[in-house]
Amino acid sequence: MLAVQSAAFDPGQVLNEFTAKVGNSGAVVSFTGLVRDDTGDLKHMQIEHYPGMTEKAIGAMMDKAQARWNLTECTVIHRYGELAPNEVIMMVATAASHRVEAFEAADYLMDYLKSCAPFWKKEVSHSGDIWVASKQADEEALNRW
Amino acid sequence: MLAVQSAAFDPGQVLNEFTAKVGNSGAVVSFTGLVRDDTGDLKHMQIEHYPGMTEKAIGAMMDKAQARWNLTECTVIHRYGELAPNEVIMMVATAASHRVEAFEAADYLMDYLKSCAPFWKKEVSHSGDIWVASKQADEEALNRW
Amino acid sequence: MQVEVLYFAWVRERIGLPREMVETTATDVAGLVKELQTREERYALAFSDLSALRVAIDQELTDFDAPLKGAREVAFFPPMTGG
Amino acid sequence: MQVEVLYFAWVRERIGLPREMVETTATDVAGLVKELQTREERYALAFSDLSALRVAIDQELTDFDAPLKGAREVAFFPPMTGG
Repeated sequence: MLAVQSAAFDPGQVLNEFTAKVGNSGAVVSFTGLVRDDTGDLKHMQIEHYPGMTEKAIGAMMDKAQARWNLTECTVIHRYGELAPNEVIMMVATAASHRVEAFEAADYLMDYLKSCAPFWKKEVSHSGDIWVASKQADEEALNRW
Repeated sequence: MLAVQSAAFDPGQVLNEFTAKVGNSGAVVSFTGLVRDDTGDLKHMQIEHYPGMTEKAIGAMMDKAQARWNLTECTVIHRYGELAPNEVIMMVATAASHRVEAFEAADYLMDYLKSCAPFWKKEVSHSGDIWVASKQADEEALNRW
Repeated sequence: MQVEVLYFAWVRERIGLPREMVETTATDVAGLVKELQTREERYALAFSDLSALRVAIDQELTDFDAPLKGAREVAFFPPMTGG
Repeated sequence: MQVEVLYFAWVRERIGLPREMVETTATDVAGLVKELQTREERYALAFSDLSALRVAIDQELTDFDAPLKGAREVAFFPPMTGG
């Protein structure tokens, strides 16, 4: 399941619905990303994306992960728009027979979402607005796969 | 939070309660382990543990994970007793500022839970009972850390 | 040829619009960028450091030396920061 | 000395009880195992392949050459299979 949406969602509900449909898989891994406010100055995070390309790019990552780790299920939900500190930005869930596959696939999807899905984050703070810079470590993380 | 219990629990609720208390951490990883029934023959999984040692061993793993990956929060719940196919056996959740730390810590905790927490699983099937054998790959996985 | 050019994040902010139709004689992305750079100061600014930019043709990530032939949509944006 | 010996999983099933107090003159785990092996057939069976067994003293994993001195509780069990 893939959703790119502005609406908030409930990670626990997503996890339970996901777990209910993984059938005979023994291992479910989830990643939940939250808005951090390191300085205490953040008003909100503004997330922009490229409608159309976002769904294509994430769909391609999910297909690759599904095939490579033989996943039974795989879900990605990513929000865009205005998000307050501590709000849930996104979630990934993977299910496989064994834990190694579920962990690796979730890790892979996160690396690719970071650097290959067309999302851009802007921190809107009391002291001004800053586009979040990509980290070299994030682009380099792709070399792991 | 550490719980060793026979009672069922709701992974979604655990994830949401966990996420609510991680404060300014950006990354939450969860692992949920379910009872698999590969043959369709399983009546239930019987899980035995060593009360006292279980809590000590898992507590020590959690302390190590918390320090090594600078986790803000860390939760382990593991059930014992009689579990039906597809029931939730256990859950691990980790929270850190960044995804790499949260992933590695959850992965580490799972490896140690598999091989160093005193749990033993017995598959009770229509065709007989079998104690689940440990896998060499599981013991070898500890060398990663 | 005509191509729709899209801008995202600070590229969109510097240029001041999210998308526009562009008439171009360029054969590749780099040629299109050269044309855009000469338009106005705000374009020159947005395209001053190509190493800070990424490009997609028809919603697929590609390189600045990719041919434009057949492209309907070319998007310029900074490195992505999702997740 | 007296020590409480605990058995888990198939070790418990083979021996037929979960725990018992044992009077021992052994100085290490291996010595205790030797004493237990000579008790009865079911003990000999349970302890026939030490490579398939793990041991904990006072709820800490240890080795078969660990000294028993001061031990209150010694547990024998197969490799663990949690998670």
